[in-house]
Amino acid sequence: MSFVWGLLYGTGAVILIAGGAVVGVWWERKVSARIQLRLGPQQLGPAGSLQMLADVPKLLFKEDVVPASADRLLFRYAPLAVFAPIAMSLAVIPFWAGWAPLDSAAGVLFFLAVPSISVLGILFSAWGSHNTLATLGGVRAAAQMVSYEVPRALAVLSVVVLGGSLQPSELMDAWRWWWIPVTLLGFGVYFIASIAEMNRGPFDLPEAESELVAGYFADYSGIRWAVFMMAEYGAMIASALFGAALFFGGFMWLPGVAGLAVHIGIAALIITAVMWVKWTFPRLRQDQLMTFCWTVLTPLALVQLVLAVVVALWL
Amino acid sequence: MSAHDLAVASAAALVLAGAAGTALARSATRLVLSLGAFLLGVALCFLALGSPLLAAAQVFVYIGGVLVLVLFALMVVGRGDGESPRVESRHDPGAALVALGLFVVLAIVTPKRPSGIAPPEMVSPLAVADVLLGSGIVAFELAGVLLLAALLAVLVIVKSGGER
Amino acid sequence: MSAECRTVVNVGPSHPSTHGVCRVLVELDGEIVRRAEPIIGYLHRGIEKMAENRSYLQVVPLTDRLDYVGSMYANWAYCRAVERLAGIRVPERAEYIRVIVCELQRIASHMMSIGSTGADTGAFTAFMYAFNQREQVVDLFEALSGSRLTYNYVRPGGVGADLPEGWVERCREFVAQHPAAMMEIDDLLFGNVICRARTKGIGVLTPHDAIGWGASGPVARGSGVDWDLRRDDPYSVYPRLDFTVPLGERGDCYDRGRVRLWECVESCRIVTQALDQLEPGPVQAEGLPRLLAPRPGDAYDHIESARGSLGVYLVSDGSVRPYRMHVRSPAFANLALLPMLAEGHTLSDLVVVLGSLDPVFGEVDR
Amino acid sequence: MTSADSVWFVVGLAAGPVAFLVLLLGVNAVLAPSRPSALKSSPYECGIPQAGSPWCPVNIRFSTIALLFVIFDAEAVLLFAVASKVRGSSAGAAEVAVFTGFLAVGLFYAWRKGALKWQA
Amino acid sequence: MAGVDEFARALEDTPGGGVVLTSIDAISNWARGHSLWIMPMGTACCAMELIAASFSRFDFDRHGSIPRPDPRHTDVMVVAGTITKKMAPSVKLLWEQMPEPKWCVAMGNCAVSGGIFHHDTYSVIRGVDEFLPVDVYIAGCPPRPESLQDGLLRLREKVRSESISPSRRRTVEGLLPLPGGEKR
Amino acid sequence: MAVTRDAIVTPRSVTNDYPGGVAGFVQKARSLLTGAAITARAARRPPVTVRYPAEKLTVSPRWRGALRLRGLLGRDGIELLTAQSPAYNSVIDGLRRSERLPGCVGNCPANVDARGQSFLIADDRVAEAYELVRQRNIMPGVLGRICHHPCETACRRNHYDEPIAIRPLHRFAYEQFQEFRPERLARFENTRGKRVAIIGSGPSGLAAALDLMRLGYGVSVYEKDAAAGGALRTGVPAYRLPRDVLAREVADLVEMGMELHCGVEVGVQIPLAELITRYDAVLLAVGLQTSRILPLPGAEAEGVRGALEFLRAGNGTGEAGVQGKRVLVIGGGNVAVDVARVALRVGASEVRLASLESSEEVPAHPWEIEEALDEGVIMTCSVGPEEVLAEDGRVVGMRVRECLSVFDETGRFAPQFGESLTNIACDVVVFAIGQSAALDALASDSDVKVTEQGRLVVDGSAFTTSAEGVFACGEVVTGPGSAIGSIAAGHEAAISIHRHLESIPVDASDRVRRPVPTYARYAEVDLRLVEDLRRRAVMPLADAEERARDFREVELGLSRDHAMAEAARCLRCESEICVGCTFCARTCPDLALMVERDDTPGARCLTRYELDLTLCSFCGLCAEQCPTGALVHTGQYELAFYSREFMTFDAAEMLRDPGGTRATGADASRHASEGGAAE
Amino acid sequence: MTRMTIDELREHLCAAYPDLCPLFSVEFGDGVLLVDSARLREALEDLKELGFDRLGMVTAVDFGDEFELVYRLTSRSMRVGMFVKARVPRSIASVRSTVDLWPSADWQEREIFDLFGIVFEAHPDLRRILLTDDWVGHPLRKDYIDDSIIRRPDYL
Repeated sequence: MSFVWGLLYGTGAVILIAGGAVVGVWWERKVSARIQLRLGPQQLGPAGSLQMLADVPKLLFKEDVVPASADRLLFRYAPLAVFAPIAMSLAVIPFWAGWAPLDSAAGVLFFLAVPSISVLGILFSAWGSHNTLATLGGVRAAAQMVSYEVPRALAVLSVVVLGGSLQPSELMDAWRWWWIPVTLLGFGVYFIASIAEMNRGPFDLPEAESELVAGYFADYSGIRWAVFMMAEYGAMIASALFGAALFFGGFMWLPGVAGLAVHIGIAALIITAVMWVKWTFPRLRQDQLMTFCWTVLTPLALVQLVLAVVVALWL
Repeated sequence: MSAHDLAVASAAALVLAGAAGTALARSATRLVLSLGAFLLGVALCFLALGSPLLAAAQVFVYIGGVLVLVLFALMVVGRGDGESPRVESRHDPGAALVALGLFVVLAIVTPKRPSGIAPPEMVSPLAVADVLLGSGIVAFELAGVLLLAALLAVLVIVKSGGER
Repeated sequence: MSAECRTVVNVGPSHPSTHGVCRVLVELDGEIVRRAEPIIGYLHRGIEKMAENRSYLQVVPLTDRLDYVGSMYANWAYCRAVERLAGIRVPERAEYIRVIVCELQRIASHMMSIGSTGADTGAFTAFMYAFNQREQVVDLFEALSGSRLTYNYVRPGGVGADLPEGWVERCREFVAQHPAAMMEIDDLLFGNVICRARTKGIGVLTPHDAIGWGASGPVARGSGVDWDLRRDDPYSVYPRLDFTVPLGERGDCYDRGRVRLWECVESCRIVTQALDQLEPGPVQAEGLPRLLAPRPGDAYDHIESARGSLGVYLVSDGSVRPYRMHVRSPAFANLALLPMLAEGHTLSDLVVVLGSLDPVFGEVDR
Repeated sequence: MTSADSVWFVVGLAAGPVAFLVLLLGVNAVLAPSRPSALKSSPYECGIPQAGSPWCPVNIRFSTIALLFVIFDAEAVLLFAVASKVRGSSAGAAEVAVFTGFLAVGLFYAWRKGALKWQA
Repeated sequence: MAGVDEFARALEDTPGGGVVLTSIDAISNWARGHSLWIMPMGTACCAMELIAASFSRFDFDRHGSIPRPDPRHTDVMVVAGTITKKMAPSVKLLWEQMPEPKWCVAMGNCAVSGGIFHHDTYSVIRGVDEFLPVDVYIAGCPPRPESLQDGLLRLREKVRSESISPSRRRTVEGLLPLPGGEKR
Repeated sequence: MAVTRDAIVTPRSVTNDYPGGVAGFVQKARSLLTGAAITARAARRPPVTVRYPAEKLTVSPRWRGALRLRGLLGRDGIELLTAQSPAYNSVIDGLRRSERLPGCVGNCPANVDARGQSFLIADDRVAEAYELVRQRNIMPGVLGRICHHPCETACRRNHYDEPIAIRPLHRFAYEQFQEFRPERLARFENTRGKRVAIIGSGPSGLAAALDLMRLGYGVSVYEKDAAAGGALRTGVPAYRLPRDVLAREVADLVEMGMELHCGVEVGVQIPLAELITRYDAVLLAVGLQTSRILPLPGAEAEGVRGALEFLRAGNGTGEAGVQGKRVLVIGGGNVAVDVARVALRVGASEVRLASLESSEEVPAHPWEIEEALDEGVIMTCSVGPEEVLAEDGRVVGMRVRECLSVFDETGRFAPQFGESLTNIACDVVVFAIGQSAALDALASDSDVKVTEQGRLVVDGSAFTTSAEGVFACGEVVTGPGSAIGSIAAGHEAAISIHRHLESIPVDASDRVRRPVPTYARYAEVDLRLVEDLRRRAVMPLADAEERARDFREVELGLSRDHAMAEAARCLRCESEICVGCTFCARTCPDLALMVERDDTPGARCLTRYELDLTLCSFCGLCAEQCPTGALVHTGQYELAFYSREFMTFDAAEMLRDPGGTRATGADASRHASEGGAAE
Repeated sequence: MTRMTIDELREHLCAAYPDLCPLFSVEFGDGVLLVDSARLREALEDLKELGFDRLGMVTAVDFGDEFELVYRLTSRSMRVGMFVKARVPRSIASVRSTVDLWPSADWQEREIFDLFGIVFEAHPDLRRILLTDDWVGHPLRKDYIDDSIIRRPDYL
């Protein structure tokens, strides 16, 4: 029975991600267009909102090329390994008071742990492509994703310290509005580290268009490539929703559906901010990225942790 | 066979399959893949045995960290001719013998648990924390020191790497 | 162990950051470039050979296609060589118009280069902003010549047509807003901490190397080589115009990019002055036959293009076609610096260095 | 939720996306054209046949990054394990602080040594 | 893979399959036509207009066309600029690396026929249709971004005539671009 | 952004670094916020994207889109314009007031329609051509011989090879016209009942007469000499203008209704005041009668003569009293050359021309000098007259001073003389350095004022004198000039009189613009490359040795074939109809244009006109080169094709008006929905 | 600092290297030193010593039996540019490289080698640069024949 539930939630997560990606890509194209003084998609639907409905079927009807020299097994199924964990991670996000799809006792850790499987997927895809650019991109991606996991985890940890529980629902029950100023620094670290985790600008080195053309998915075409893109958007959605819940209380502000709307609203703002950042800043270099992680972000996360521990003493 | 048993058995099967794959893999990528399956199986085992914290930690540290490290290590030592890195398993019968012996010993030593009893309760992270901060405090702090030592070791490696 | 096997990777010929069809064969040690060898010629179209079979006027459209980011320069350099060869005196108004269009062209060209610094480092939006400025210049040129890119405007003996009505006002409007827009791009790009980190100390060119390798234009000036043909080998009406030549100190990508940025501001000043001094008059030397047949001999003339000193060497045998045309392309000389500048930096820096040299392959390969 | 349930739940959770993707790939396999050729299945490298092997050794720094990560990962996991006890407990807080302190010191030391600088 | 051809043939043999085929065609052609991602094979002058086309002023994103430098992700190769003998193998390789279905637009006269470099030169390929199947030719030197836009809209019309079934593909009549004139 | 341009000052060094420590960190952080603020601000600005079809980027008059032919000679129902057709007249009238004036017409003071002439001759309609020319140039037969043809200097063909022989074609037209003369000459009636007296029958007077007759006035011309023609008769040597030609042209005018009173000197035989009362208007076109003679020492000696007197004597009687004498002509103008050549013909033993200007600057027309030198005239340049050497009151020579330069930097006449002096031996000195009017007798009894210098007081644009109803034109107003200039003045004066009589207000815009290009040639056209077909017809000349002995005509006139071919060379500039000159195809760097034509006279037309769009580089040279303006770039640039075959446009395609572009034109509605008019 | 005139350059050159002086001429306003190919290297070395620190352009012209090599030198200190020309016979088209004097000659000499087939001795890396490595012939030679060339008809 629980398998069926799991399957249901898993499929729901996929649909959420797919729908989110459709809206998100459109939104990103619009946001970037406005920032760049453009119009963005115009033709299909109002303000081009149905543009993705053309893009997705097109990718679906696109030939699926597998390079001859590629490791066919890795190449074919690496997108699954990238996408599935991210979809799974959505299951522990609390959307409702006292409820999360997988309200595990170690839910918060689950959220951090499971997507790290997709690092492996990226490495496999890169290596499996047997392509120099892809390999470079994949290695960059892996190094970056594992590195930024540390400050991200520490930032989340500070909320856990305040909440005293790893269980999402319990954590949310304990959430109070004044945590926002206390964990603001943590949110900053979480925000930046999440951008790096989802390989978006200014940390989009693995797929850096100006250097590696497309990075680890250079040789992927059609729907498999779309899966990578969906994973990217999925990671963005998951991070935004999780961050909105943990650092901004998510649904806690209003009861019921209104709360859910607030939660999604905050997440949408975070996503917009991610896009804003991407379309504003240049890209870091690999060494700067690493140095930034270890010498700025990690210490800041530690500072936040200490702060949270100090505050937690009074609880 | 209860649902619980089935879960454990499935996880164990994954572990065994992964282990076998790791032992028999010819190419490095398959080896890592098998290792991943093995580690995932262990995580599922932990979950099935009622410790989600341990399961998550297993995934976090081993799959997200150690496995990547292994993959990197494979890439670092990759052969210069650009061939797919191959694993030179000699499949020593002696080693197999030792492994088999170990298995037998473990099978004997491990206390038997009768099938059909209720699955264990979920272990709360709070309980783990209690243990770690209670009786396990020394071990906990020792782990911290150990990690510090490891960090310094890494620095040494980095330094020597930098020199080269 | 990593010393013996280096990753060899091709950047280009079809790569978003090679600014055209350049191929750089890169040997990587990890991410670090140990050797970068530019392989050029992917756009070698044999323009020098073609010029030998075309009349002097028919060569002008060919020169448009040399430096397609700044067609006016090649037009002008070629026309100067022809004028020198045939002894043509250009009306003053035409000289002013040439200065105006070429300074606008400098802005347009530098916008491309500055913008692509942004694109190379991943700040695509800055590229868009820069390109919007470029589009305005292109609009002006379009009103002038009828074409957006290959203007065929500067001709032997003058310019193709007089300024259309209202053009001067539009031009003034543009140069009035441009410096402020440049400051915005400066804030967005060269003021940005990430961009500085990406460009400072990258691809350092010493003044000694700059001279020895024949670098010119912003590439040389970024290294502090104070050499600008507009001032040091004055031609046309430049002696009557007041402008500063901005210089860099370090010779890194940052300085090169910022030299370009400030040159745009200076170009605005020059254009304003030239517009003030512009007086009515003919724009074409009269009495030029359609088929010029200069005396036998050779002539060389150069101008300061957006990329450096662009020279055209013409040999005439007295017929209506050039006997030989050679284009001394600044981008060609600048690109030769790439292996030296990129070595030891990472692959990411390679594209920034390449972008900061601002090669245009129509001109490099000819 | 029992432990077994959670196993099946997680498995189901994984099966959902996988099933969805397999469905997509299946549709793709049926509806998308497929005209493989030798050139098409050569790896992309900016329009030139691949110059060198992509599987050359990567920089050793990547391994050290991974090593560092494993250390901090382990630390983070241990911290997660005890984090829930910090709230309102000065002892727990102290334990955590000491534990974090070790690593902060290590990190600071490494930083000062310049080991965190990724020398390009 | 079994591929789409057999699937289409099977559908055609099935009663009522034609309707399904038609609707699949309609969906795919609509989707493909409105999502023409560009592989910018820009080599020379025309590349500048290709860049301009996707930038603020002309913004091809309006039509759903975005440039992607990787051939694997794109549908239309826009060959913009002179193709030299040295460059041609690369263009060919990149074209081959694009997944089906794919289209080729020869933008600018150099790509159409060598244009200004048709005569007298030794190193230029006289038109990419010497080695690529060109779907739309755009005259101009370089064509303005509006011309490219027009070319892509024409390509969209051409895409509409395609079918997943080989027997249903139609050929498009050449169109004279002069407005007010009849098609020829 | 509130940054003004003045606030932005370029630094000498562009390098700048973050400060160290906290300040640097703050600056780094701030740079990120600044960037974010810039993009956020941009997002609030309206997009710069162009929206179709409502908006266009720029409207450039020079857009280089698809090429189009506006018209093609003799093809596809394009009406051939004839001199008689109102269409042609309106075209010409339009041209005369617009910028589309072809160079030849514009540069002609009288705006003679040389283009129309060439067209009609090439079409074998010579009589019409003659009549067309006569509209502005009253005596084509005369001017066809003596005109200094500024039209040819401005001929566009100069840029390609050699100009059209416009003047010889005038003459050719005149000669051919003689056949049709009886049937085509029509008499003008005095429809308005007003009469105008014209004093002087020189070119300007006759021009005014013809115009006034055409306008319906009665015209009486008073000439003091025995025959009409004025300076044409007395000044122009007969070897250039046979007298019978002049007489016949005048006779034509008389036949058309002009009253001619020869041998009547107004002011002597009839007072001017009487004419003023008898006629509604009087036009003074008396020209210049006396030559200036420099007041040098010895200028009173016998043998010092004025050019006009000399010419009058030489032309009139064939005897000027220089038989066997050495003649020195002072001056470098055309009159001086005429004098020199006449002197040769009346038997001077040696004729020397002494000009102030250097040989490059001599104001006389180069071809005149060339012919004179051929005939044996000796030229001495860069000398200024110093003193007439006389012995016993008879001229024995001339002392001249070296002249260093004639004009100063600004181009004003300010001769600089050197030190060296030379004596030139001669028996007769003829001063050809200028002329002046003799008006005292004429104006003495009327309100017409004459200045102390002997000039009329004239409003230069309206040609009115100080007396009501009295007008003046010609050289008496403008000073010495060309015949065609005088004719132009006559036309203007006729308009002025017409306005006066009909009380039409003067409108300055009615005046014809007269662009007079200065012509400095940098490089000669390389004629080696010009095939014979495109060469100018060479005017046959009488043998130099022989012609110098008498007053036979030097130029022999074009043959019919030559004239037809020559007329066909005309490019019909600015007429917007393709004449098949093929210069577009020749100029095209890419060989995108393929042009073939049939050159048979009468059937002359293009047989093929094709534009290969695949080769076109849109450089615009062809349209620029097009002399007629028939080949134009349109703003229609959306040129996408499914097949390369369709990219070649044939003549029919080239002629069709595309009517706008896809983005804005008639076809725009089709893309309106797709173009993204939303937002 | 003002620009040096041609006459000053001539004097300067004559003062430093009297034997080069007779080879100096002025063409279209540029100072030109026409040297024998044997003395080319020596002249260039002297000029470099004299202060010509930049080699702006190297190119060649095909004059039938001979190739003319054209060096464009610039001196920043004297603010003057000049040409050095030398002719080499077509049969032995070879000249000493100047890469060691001015590195900027590197690619330019490769280009001349590529397009004219003139060999530069002691050039560190003399390969084709613009054309493919397997190209046959040197296109900028006047007698270059390539079947793929479509001649533009002589149609002026």
